[in-house]
Amino acid sequence: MDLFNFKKPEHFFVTGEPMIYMADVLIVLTMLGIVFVLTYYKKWRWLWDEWLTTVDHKKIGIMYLISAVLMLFRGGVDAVLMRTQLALPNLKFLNAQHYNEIFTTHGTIMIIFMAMPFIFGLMNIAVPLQIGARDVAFPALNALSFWLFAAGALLFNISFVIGGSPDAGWTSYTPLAGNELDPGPGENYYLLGLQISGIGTLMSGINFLVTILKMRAPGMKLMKMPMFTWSTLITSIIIIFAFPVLTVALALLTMDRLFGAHFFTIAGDGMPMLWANLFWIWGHPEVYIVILPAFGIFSEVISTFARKRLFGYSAMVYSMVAISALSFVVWVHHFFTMGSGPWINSLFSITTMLISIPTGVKIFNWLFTLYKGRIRFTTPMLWTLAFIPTFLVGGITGVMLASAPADYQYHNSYFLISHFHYTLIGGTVFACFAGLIYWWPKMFGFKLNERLGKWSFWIFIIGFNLCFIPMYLIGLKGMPRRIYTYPAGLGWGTWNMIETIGAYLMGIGFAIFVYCIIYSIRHGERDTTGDPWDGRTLEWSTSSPAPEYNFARIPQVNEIDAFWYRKRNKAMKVEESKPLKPIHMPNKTGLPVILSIFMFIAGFGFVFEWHLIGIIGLLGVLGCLAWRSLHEDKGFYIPVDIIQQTEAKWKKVSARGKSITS
Amino acid sequence: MEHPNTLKKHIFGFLWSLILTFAALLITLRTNLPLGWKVTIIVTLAFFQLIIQLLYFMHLTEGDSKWIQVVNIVYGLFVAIVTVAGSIWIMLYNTMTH
Amino acid sequence: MANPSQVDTSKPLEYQSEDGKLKILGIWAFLGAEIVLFATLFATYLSLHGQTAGGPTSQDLFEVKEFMIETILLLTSSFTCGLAVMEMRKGSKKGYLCWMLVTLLLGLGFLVMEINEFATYVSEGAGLSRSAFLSAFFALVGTHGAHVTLGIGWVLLVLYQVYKQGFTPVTARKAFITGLYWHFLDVVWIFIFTAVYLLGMVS
Amino acid sequence: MARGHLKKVLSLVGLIFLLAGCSQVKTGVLNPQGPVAQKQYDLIIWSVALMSIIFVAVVGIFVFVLVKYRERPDNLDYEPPEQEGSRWLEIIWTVIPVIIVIALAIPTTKTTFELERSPSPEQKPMKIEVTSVDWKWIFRYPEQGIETVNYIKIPANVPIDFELNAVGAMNSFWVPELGGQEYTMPGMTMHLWLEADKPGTYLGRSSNFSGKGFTHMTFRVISQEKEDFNKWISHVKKTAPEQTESDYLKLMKPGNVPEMTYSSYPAVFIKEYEKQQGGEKHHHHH
Repeated sequence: MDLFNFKKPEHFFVTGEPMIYMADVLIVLTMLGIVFVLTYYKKWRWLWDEWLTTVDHKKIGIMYLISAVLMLFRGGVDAVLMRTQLALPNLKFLNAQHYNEIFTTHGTIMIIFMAMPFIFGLMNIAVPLQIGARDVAFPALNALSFWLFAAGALLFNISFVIGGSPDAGWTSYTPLAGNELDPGPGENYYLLGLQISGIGTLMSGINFLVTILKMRAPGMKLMKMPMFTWSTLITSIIIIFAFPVLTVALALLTMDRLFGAHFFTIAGDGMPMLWANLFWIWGHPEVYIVILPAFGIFSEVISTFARKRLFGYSAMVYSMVAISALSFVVWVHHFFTMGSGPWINSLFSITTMLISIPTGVKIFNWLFTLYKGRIRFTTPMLWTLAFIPTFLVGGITGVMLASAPADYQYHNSYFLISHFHYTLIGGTVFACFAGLIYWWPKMFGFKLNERLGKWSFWIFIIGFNLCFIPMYLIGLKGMPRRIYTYPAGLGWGTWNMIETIGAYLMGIGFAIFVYCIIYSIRHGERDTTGDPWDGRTLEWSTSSPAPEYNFARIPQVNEIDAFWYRKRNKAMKVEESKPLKPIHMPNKTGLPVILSIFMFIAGFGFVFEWHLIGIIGLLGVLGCLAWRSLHEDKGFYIPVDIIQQTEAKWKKVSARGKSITS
Repeated sequence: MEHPNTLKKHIFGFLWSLILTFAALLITLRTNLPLGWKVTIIVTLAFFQLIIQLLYFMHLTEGDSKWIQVVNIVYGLFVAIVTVAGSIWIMLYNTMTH
Repeated sequence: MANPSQVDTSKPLEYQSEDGKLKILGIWAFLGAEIVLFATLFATYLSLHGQTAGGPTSQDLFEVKEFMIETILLLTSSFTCGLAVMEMRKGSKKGYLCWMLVTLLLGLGFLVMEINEFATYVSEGAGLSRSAFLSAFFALVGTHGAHVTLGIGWVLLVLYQVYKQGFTPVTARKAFITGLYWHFLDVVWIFIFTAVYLLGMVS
Repeated sequence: MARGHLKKVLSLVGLIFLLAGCSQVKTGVLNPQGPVAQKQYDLIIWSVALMSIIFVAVVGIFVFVLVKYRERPDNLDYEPPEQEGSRWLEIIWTVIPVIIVIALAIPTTKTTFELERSPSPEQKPMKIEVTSVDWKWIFRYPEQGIETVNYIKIPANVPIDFELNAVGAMNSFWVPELGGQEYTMPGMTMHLWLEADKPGTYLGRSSNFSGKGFTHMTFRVISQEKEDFNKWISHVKKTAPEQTESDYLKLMKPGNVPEMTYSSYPAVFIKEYEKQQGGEKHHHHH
């Protein structure tokens, strides 16, 4: 290890492709634009005070969501580029190297930098409000989680223009991802970007675990929690016990690449398969980390728009607990064909199939929540309803894949690709749309336009099925994943064309959704009541957007769907007669941003093997931690008169709103 | 429950940890047991030490959240054992069965 | 963040404030994650133990006397750390500071021995990049050593605060949490002692 | 007997689902040309059949509730009942999936073990050594002493024991019409049994991403009658060039190459070289 090595890599700035130059120009213009707008409107102070240093879970949630939508755009562009290249046999739109980079960044970004922050955004928005808390257990740590995620995402994304993108697939299998076969900064970006954001994820897991276990409103026993809160709790547990495996796996491969260790190399007797093993010990639970919160969101939406409490609440909870335990004992099904013997393959086949049982229980409970309901087809409900048959297809093909001997035929083919897109898009992405639209009024105080939302929904759904149903077929026809082109005459051409059309439709659906947001900012229906959907859980009992302190008085809970029962029993007045008290809140802090900047510097240094810079970054991180240890945040109090003013303002508008509508 | 950590308990815990450590050492180096037995015994002794530390030094069963703490550690150990045993099985013994 | 005005004086100082309870539970969850982190390193080490690439094996390298002294140092430090927390609960600042200093000295002794051990191996040509076995050895034992190093720094910060401010719900909570962390490192070492050193002597 | 009957009926249902709306699907996995692929095909169809039960049930209930319980202008004053759940229903939709999982797990386990053995144990097997190199396939016939690159000829109705190795990245050896795939890994020898029922040409390829040239890492598998195969062997022996050490080293360089044929190969040299590339081989206890 040479501390003073500042060797410039062969290509510091990525060159050669017109698309990359275009991206370069766009990035520079966008950055200049942002700087100009902030300076011209004198908004730097506002940015720092209101956003960069905030510890408010609602604002952190919004920042997660903005990042996630941006990353959805980036990952989606990757997908559309891939589909364009595969539309016809023998196309030369992308070359092999470029295609390899694009599918690698597509997968990594969608899982780590899109699905995860989207889910975390919604958790941040909804969970403290659902349990009647003022904030999360550790607000500053929550901000740090976000900023570490942002630093990791930024680091990963700049690989596109500086140094070159990773190109060994999002699974980054060794020995391909080792130094020998894949030198240069690309894979380092993958390792360090994931590492930095992964640390943030782990801290979020701990934060939400403690928040949900210790900060619920009085009377809210565990079995009275809203289902989204339950799913967040279970997800947090999986995060806490799965993410350290990723941390270690990434660190070991980093040591292989940067410091000449031999964990996964052929030289020095390392074992390439060990990477696959460790990666999937984390990777399979990771799938449930992004799908369980989705289940939670669907549960909330279904029960709200069917006007019925969730059917089989306790079975829903137990099935999630079962899934969380099973998720740790199925990982080998990702590499049945890697020489594991028949005993191992049989055992992991069976454990994998077992997961379908609690999942099936959940599906039937949702169906019976709808049964005898009064179903309103709002946009969030449409996404949720679409989820049921879509996820069903993903689920049953999952059981088919679980059968090891059959998997020898599906593995690495488009059949597999279609399967996990049916679960991850049909589960997680649909839930992200459903949850975003559902909680949108709670975040911003107005609803998204329903008509545009429905257009975007239908176009996306049609596109999705056009894109992925044929993939099952061409998988069975022998088309493997990750090939950048294919010859004519194999019977793949027509189907690929249909898939590409589907992908473009999904892109159009997304574009309409973005337009829907822009349109609704001006024309969206204002939510004056705080309860635009006739909701059931506590987040709808406070104003939209919720005040800084969430609840003027911490609510008392007696039932599942606490707010619904309070509305039925007209218990609002009782609640409001209690006296107000000053509310204790945490202070803003710039430390999370600063620490994350140091982390970014460290990551960037190690990506280029400029170890001195890496170490300086790490020392900065340690310094920040020590500073924090010596400066305990004592918080501050919001006085009663301020609370009264805030509440009175909302009540007045709300009353006016009610008199207009009724 | 609130103040279980008397001096006596600490000394008790310390002595046990020393005894278990030396027992493991002697069993490993000074007996002729088959390797499988040695491994089983000393790993068991290590788990005993773990329990002693958790109960006598770390006050695992103390505070409002004692059940959460216990479940947390048990779940952690479950994942740890699955990870270690599963990896060894998959990496070293996977095709030895036939 | 919890309201500091809710205080329950029937509990030990570190549990009295809501905030203290939250943070102690948070650290337990963190230790749960650490269990899995070390388990992954153990899984790696045990998978790669035989992969020596013709280089030195564990039997060639390990010295019983050395690792026994390291073990005793760390076990004793865990004991004295426990005594320190006991003194804290009695409200004795001096008792806490004294026992914690002893703990730190023992920890430092352990660290010096470990660094010495590593340096010896490296000088014998048995460094990180010699073989998969050695990579895994340094990763596992080194990660533990790094934890001890960080632990020493962390404890020093807390000692300073206790020395300056005495015991408040905040400093008591910090002292308790660093104590938990220190005991945890001892637990991890017991497994390193068993799975790395003892097993390394016989297989 | 009864179960066999049920299996047939369900298979039919499954097939209809799979084939609905597409006419020329019979290639690849759905066109099994040997006993291994046939076993996997049967298992696939059986699983599709089982899964269609679930699919029909869920979609049926789903459409029914959506139509029946949608909000209409005439039911706006309908207030849904508060149901906690139903013990009996819960038991039903736990037990039926358990039965389905058992019905799939048993043939899965059976087939998993069967695929480890020769598909035609009464036949004398033939051995072919497969090495994936960035980005080509090298096939050696140890019994015949010849080597081919990017294609193989095999005798029909003879079980082939493929011994899989890799130099460089991991790949996966897959001939869909003859059977499922297995990874080729450096430093870890693995085995795959395949057999062709009749003469024919099938497309094989790497299905595990291995870098720039991965897409073109395909090979042909030509199955012939035994006499034709033997004729081919003696023809190769007579006419094809011998492989020299430098020919071999040239093959080791990354890149795609056309099909090639050699009448011999430098076995000792190769063994040394691959050992050096692959490190100490671990666990191959077949």
